[in-house]
Amino acid sequence: MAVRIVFLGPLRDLAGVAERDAPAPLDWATLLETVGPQLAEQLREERVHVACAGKVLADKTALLARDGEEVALLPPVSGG
Amino acid sequence: MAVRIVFLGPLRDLAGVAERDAPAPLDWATLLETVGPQLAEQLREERVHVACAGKVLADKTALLARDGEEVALLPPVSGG
Amino acid sequence: MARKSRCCPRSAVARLALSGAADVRLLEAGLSVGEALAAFNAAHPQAGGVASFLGKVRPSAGDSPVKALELTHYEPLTLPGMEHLAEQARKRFALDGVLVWHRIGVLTPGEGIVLVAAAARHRRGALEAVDFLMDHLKSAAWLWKREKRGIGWHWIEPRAEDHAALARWQ
Amino acid sequence: MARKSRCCPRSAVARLALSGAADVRLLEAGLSVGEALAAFNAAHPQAGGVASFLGKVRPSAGDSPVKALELTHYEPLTLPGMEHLAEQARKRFALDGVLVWHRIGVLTPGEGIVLVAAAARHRRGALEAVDFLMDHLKSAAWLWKREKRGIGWHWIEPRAEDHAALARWQ
Repeated sequence: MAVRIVFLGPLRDLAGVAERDAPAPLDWATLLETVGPQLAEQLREERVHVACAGKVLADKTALLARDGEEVALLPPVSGG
Repeated sequence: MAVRIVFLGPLRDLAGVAERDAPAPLDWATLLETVGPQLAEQLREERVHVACAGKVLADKTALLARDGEEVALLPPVSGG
Repeated sequence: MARKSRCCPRSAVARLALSGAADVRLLEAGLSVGEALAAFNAAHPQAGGVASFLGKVRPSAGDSPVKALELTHYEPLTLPGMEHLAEQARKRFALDGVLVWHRIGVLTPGEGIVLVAAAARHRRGALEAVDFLMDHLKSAAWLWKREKRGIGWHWIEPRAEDHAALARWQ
Repeated sequence: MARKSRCCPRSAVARLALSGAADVRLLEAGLSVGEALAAFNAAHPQAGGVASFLGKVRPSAGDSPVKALELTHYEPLTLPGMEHLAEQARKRFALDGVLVWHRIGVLTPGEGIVLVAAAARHRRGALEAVDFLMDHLKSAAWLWKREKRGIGWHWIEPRAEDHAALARWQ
């Protein structure tokens, strides 16, 4: 098994895919490396959040996704 | 013909009728006399308005209703 | 001239073709909020937002159950006053459309008393217009309300907070 | 796991039995404001007032005609977040009931995007709850919106004034 990375909103356009898999475990440094420099730059921005296993991380740099977990990359929202 | 006096809201209860006629012309002093002391006391209160011929009077003491006109006695409102 | 014949309210149910930018009605019979808002919404397809408020007869006032509510109006003033109010709201909040419907007569708990709706480009304007309309209908429209509870009918007067709410707009 | 299968929105039209004090839905198909508000109103007969707001796809953004709007969500977060928001509003404004429906997928101009409604004892609470809910849905719910206009799709981000509106409640 692996970790699934899900790209939301404009990050999906940048990634060119809705989701992709990466080897587990996945930490912050490996995530940045995995998604490439352009997305990594976005992820470092304060207004971009990261969720792991259905929970938004208070500190995204503390990410540690295990086998079978899903990591979602969440750019600024706009509903309503 | 005459002037019709229309009682609204709680003033209708006080008057005991919805409307009554009075001889024309009808001025403020005659109105107070016509409606009796209890209603006159109410009419003198600032929050009670008087309309003549479909217009609310800015100064009710300047009332001068002519033949065929309707005078409405308007207590504080409560809609909504 | 009988009081009744001077009143020309239209039924909320029978006519759902809304009239132009401001649809203002005094209704003697039921006020169907679903149909009214569906029609209002359809009449203003270009608006970004539609806000509404429906005021209903509450089942109790304090500890006393309310058996009925009666609303009296004065034909020469009430509807013209409401039309003027709707026009003020339309201009002040740059509305695409406004709806102001008020029941008159005897109502029972759960029935709608008043429905206002505002269609605007942005939500702030629509919500503020509804607030403005309700504050004015509550204490500045020519309507008199009494409740039947306990041993009889009781006239309702605006509370101090209603007057304060109205003063916000001046 | 396909994205689609994780999503379990219910149709607005098919189920008009509303669920308890808070009815929160993500909808893939049309949002019928008339039916929704009629059902919501009927579900809360004891409330003195029902306020609502319907946000719709505008036909243009600035000078450009809008051809379509797309809303993306993230199943594990979006509906739970909206449910939490509805619960916050219910407690904060002492609501008898609250309705929060949001469309997802592709919408065309004139279609409803979001419908919120609040039933409360007094009108102030109901109107404020609607304001609160809209401010939060606009810039604090897990939804992403893009518009098709001119030569392609454009992502929408909350404006500074949306963030300012949200800050009012903190």
